[in-house]
Amino acid sequence: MSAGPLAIPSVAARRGAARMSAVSLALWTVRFLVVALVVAGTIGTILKDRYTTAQWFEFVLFGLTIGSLYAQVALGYTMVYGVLRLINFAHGDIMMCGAFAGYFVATPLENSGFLEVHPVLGMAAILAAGMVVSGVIAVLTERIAYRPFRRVQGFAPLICAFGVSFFLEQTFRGLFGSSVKSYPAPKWEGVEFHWAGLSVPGVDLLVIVLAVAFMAVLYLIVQKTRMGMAMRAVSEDGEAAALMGVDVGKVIVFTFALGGAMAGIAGVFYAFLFKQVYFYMGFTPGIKAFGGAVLGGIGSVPGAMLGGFFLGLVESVGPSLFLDGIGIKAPYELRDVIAYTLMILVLVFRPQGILGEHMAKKRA
Amino acid sequence: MAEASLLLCRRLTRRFGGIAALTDLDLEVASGAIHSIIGPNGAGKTTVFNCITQNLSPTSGEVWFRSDRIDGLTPDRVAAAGISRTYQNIRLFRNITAIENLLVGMHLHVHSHWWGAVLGTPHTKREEARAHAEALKLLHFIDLAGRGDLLARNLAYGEQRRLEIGRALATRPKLLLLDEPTAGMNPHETSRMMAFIQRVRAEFDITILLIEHQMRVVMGMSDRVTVLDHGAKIAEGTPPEVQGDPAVIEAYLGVKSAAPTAARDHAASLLGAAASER
Amino acid sequence: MKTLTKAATTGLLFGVGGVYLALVGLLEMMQARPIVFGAVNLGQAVLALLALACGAVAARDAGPAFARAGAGLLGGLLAGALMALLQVIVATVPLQGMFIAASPALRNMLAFGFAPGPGALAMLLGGGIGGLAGAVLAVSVPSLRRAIVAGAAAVVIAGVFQELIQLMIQYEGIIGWIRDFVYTWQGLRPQGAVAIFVIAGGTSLVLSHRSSAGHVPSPDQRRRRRFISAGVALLVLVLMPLLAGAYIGEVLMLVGLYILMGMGLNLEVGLAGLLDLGFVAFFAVGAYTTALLMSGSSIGLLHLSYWEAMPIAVLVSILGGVLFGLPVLGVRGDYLAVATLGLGEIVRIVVLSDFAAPLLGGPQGVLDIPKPSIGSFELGSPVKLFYLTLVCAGVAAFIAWRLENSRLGRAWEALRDDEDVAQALGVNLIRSKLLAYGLGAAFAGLGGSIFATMLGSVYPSSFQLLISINVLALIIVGGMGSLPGVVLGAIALIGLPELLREFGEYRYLFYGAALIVMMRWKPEGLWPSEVRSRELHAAAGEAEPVAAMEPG
Amino acid sequence: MKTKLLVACFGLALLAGAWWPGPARAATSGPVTDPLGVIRIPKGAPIVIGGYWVLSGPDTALGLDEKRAVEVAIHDIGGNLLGHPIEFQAEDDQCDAEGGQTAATKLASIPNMVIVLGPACSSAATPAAPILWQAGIVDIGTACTAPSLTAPDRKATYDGFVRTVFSDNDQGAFDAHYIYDVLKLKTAVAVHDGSPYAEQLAHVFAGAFTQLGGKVLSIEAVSPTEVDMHPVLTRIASEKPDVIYMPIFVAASAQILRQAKEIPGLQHALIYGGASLMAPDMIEAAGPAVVGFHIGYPDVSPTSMGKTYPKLVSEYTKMFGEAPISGFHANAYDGATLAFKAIAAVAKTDSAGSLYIGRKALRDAVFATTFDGTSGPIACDQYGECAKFKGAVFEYTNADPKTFKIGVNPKKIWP
Repeated sequence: MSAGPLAIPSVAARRGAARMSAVSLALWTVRFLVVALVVAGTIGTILKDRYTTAQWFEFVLFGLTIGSLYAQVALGYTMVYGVLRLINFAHGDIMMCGAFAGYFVATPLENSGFLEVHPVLGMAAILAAGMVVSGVIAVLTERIAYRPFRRVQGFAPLICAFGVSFFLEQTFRGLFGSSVKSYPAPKWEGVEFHWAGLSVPGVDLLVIVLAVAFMAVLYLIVQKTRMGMAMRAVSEDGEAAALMGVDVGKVIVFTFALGGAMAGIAGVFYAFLFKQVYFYMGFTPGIKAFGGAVLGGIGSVPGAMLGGFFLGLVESVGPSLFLDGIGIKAPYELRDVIAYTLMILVLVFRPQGILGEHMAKKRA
Repeated sequence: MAEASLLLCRRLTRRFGGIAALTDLDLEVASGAIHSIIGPNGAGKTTVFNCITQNLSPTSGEVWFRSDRIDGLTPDRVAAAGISRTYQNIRLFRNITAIENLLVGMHLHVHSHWWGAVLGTPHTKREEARAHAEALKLLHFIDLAGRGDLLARNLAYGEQRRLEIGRALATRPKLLLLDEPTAGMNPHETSRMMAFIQRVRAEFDITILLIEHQMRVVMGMSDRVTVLDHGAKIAEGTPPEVQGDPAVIEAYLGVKSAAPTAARDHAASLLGAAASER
Repeated sequence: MKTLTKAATTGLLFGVGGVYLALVGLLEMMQARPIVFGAVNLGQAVLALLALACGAVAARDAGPAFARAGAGLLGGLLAGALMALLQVIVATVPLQGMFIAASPALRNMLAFGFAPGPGALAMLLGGGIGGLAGAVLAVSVPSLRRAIVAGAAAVVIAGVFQELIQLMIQYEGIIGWIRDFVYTWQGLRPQGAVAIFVIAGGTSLVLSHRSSAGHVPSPDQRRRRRFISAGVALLVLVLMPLLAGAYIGEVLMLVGLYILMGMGLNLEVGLAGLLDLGFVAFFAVGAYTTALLMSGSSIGLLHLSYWEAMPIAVLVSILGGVLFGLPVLGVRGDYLAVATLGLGEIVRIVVLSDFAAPLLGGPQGVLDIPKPSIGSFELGSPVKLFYLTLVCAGVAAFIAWRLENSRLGRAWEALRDDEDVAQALGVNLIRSKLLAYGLGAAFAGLGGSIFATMLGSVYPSSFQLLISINVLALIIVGGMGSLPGVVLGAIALIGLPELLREFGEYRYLFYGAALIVMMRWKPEGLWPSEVRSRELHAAAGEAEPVAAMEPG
Repeated sequence: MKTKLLVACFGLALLAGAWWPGPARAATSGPVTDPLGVIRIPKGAPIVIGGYWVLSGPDTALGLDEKRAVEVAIHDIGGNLLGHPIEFQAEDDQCDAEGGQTAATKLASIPNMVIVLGPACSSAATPAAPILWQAGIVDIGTACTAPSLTAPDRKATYDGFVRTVFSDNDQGAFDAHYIYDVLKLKTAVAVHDGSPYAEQLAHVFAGAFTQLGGKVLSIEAVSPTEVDMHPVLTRIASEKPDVIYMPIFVAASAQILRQAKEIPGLQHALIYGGASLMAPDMIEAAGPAVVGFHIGYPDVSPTSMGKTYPKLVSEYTKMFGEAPISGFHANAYDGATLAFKAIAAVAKTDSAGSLYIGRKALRDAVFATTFDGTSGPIACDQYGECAKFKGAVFEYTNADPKTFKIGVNPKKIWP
């Protein structure tokens, strides 16, 4: 396994081996394969000419819609990672909590007809419920499960986050049952817009626009308010910020509340789009949103938004664009594979993401 | 290349983003010497270490060790070539015992395969016994006999420093890089550490490259001193030579070379002996 | 005043805990499992336990005995009040549309069968009495307290696992007579419960008297005692399926499989510090390789026998582990966890997909996998396969133990603590990490291989992310890096839930809670790995002069 | 030294364990001789009957419905058989292979287990049936429809397995026939969700539809928890099918129904689902989009079911406070009836009042018994297929979950 120091092979051979080790060869093979696959698939699809322009437009639109939700959830990951260097694995489940809260407000509102008559007020109430419940649960989670680990290195916080994720999911299953609950569908959301032969469902448009608006508000909070600035300072260097008189504990609570509220909004939108609420709904979107956060550069707020949108887009367009072209049957079955692959590629090849600085090493 | 020099850095440069931590450094360490690197905070001293051991790959420049070029190798190959180091903020394997830390250091010199360990072959057993005996000797040498079964994190500060040096020695290096071995020590402990370092050189017959802040240590035991400032070498020579160098005084006091003699004298005395007050 | 506040807070907290248990549906489910047939069920026992614990905690450091009793009473009353309130609300407000567990059955249980009003009063009183009793118990003589707790625990175990115990004592004669005295077919008899309580409590009393007269055991003695008890536990494990039959064999077989996987993941996580959440992929590789090599169905490849297929499966798993590890070599810490999670999911989805179906069978899986046989002796039943698993787990444990104490094991531990430093000391990161992935995968692949032949069929749905989580949870609960911890964790997290099947839906609730609780209060696990003493183990000879140690 | 001793003990015990003789099969007991063993039930002791279905998780309704039907069957014969009380012990198989194996092992280890009913899922039945048969116990499947379980080339280890439910082959052929011959629709896309049931049925349908002359444009797959169906539907729309055939489960099919309305080019395609979508949950989950949705299902209208079906439904409703919650209760009821009839046919009582049942004899009796069941005539062929598929097509007509009633909403539209 190891040679004594005197038995070193010739310099040239060693240098060659170091520069082009088996590992980097393997990694280059991976890169090459992925690029080849994407290019071949794209060319194949273009040659097949199976989809119309309108259909491509739809792939993009639906991708952006789900991407806007990933982006909102990704924000929570990114902010928490920034201040605590912790992957809050339960964040997807916090989104689920918001969706449930929204459901228990939306259903009576719809049944009483209020939501039909006053869409704006009704939506505001539903969103508020989602925000508050998710925010409160996020803060409680921090208090109970994460605070004791603030100074702990290693796996403990991440494993605890796993525990929280299970606990939240199973608690909601126990409380509200494992059946899929159906979100109300007020009549006004069935509107469709038509333009130049393309049709846009009103809900999708509403979700994208509102999501972007809420994210803009969050961006302003982070950039302009005292608390937001304190948060960025803690992200940058927690100890220095503490020395400058920033109350780190308060900042962390604020971060969780903000991220939780954002996830709550995402949960309500998610439920409005897909009309389903159940206890396990947050897990997969949560992981994907984390992928989005990594993609954009974890720790960076604009990065998370960008990454979320990008992930949604690739997931929606990818199977048709890349996989269809190389003749894979039932490509949408492999949709999650595309999302996970993208996430792993970023983690392996560019852990700092599109916009982020290199944070991956700070914790390790 | 001179026959006597063990390590040679040529035009070594390292940039972080746009900032140069190290610019065109030429460094030559003579075989058997104690060679110190000094300089104000942020002068790029630890970066030199990282670029030698390849924890950081240099942006440009070359590093030669004995007759081999070692930049571009992975750190474990650098260790195999015969360079070992300690860290400014002690980096022991905290969750294993002291003696196991030493055994990890012997990794390169225990010749056994994992399947040999699984099967319990006589060869493996022999190797383990040999490594064990060697570790015990080393433990004795670093004055930790009887404390070997304590977890590294439970050792006292000075013991941790010595254990880290012991671990580095366990790799049987030709060149030992010590990054501020006396940091955080009182004068008494510092003296003991100095004696210990001398003993290391004598007993193991190795070359030592030292980063140090305490001038008493540097001036008291170095054969040669290199002074860095802002990532560049500003002076090099024997301790007395360096002590008198105006550029060095300027770097330490931030005064122009045309400064009054009094200030220069003050600086020289500071560099020379002031540290002994600590 | 402070005592009062503390007692009140404790009471409220326990009350909230009780309300949580009720609304999440656990209490009602526990009610269905009798402890003493016709008298006490598990739900009531848990309520009582809550009240007692509440009283005991409220009374802690409350000063003089009467103050303690008062604190316990107050805490219990408050907890009872919350539960009573819940009962009244469930009775008056139709909550079940929202909380599915808020059923009339639950209300009835919380009211002890009375109408809402008297029921609330009963709960309040019950809480108070329980709290008081808990406080009294907390201040009573330790040996007495221990005896009562031991007796009660014995009764609960004998009652809750009555089905199982009865299966084990299906004999005539004296055992039959004892069985009929203690049990009816449906559960524990009251007379049996009393007998068990007295025997267990009495034993505890006698033991505590003896040990109080004795001495504190030395570390060496303790180690020997541990060693012996581990040996006894192992023997029991070996003999248990013979005495208790196929079902216990089946449960133990599952435990054995998880021990095998736990040993593998322990190499990766516990020793090398590589947090791998895609571990199930190796299990799948082992299972599918075995299945494809052995299956008699149309997608079977070679129709090998098990003894030929198993080594190939293990080799393929190792290869899988190395390929899996290659891309993520440079990914560290939390990022590694997420990357491996993604990899594991990719493997599952691809196995399930239509794209790979011509090779792997897609959702229909691979059927018709024969059982292993030695000569003409077929290892057909779960009990026989359990012995195969046990042997494999034993071999795995041996390998893991030897590795742990080897050069490679030390390199792993170094890598876990500080990757950069380990590398600077000459540890080849790539090689060490790939060995960790490969060897970990070997164990999981072996487990998968046994799994395939045990079921005789392999479906993609068996390789969910939850398997990875189960394995991770068991090594964390058991104690990271500790081999006995793996065994203990597997028994606690896999065996126990399998015996309490009706609580299956709550399994992951317990897991979640267990992970949080363990990380907060006992991060080293139930059976932590021991610090190896090397210096003392060596012949304590004088160290020779160091100068003799020539470098190079 | 001590270690070695321990290891030696361990090894010895292991050897002893592996070669410990299994329970000897008493060939003769009382008045009965049987090659597989005889069950002796003393006077007054219960006849133990086992069952295993999915009783937890998302498919609970499927299994619970069948378990309840067996309880109705036991209730209907007064809880007694040949003067012995019936003790019914049901286990949860979680609808997967491991669960099936564990449940079967547990049932097989219960002393004097006479016969076992269930399961609902083929993936559970595949490992479970051989385990039960190895213990000499007959297993009557009540909703597991995989063709392989009763295929002519099935292994001898499945000799003890019969089922009172039809095979997927029949369902798929029926659906293809209806769509191609009755509706005259020529192109289809089949969608499955990766479950063994749906995947099998999608492929059986595709085969049958192609054979009839139709064209299957593609077989797509989604994941059962997928919510965003837009992209896959857009893809399907590019193929312009007349029919989307999706024998999948409630959550995913509700998404497809809803989102297909938003996809240009799919608004007019017929969406046709499988038997698992006959549930009030379906209406709730799909909302208004459910109207017009077709499903192929066993014909449970009183006119085509056995004469006793209405009685089963009313009894079921009386006992459990709600109408049957899923589709295979009649099959389960028939399975229980088959078991009782077979036991009654072979059991012998001695002078002391003890009951003796030969295991091989019981198996043969199950295969030989024929009767008119609530789901139709029951008569097993030599591979254990005891029921014939009699299908119907239903259409949802109302989006209010409260109106769910099999035969009303969804309404039977064919034949």
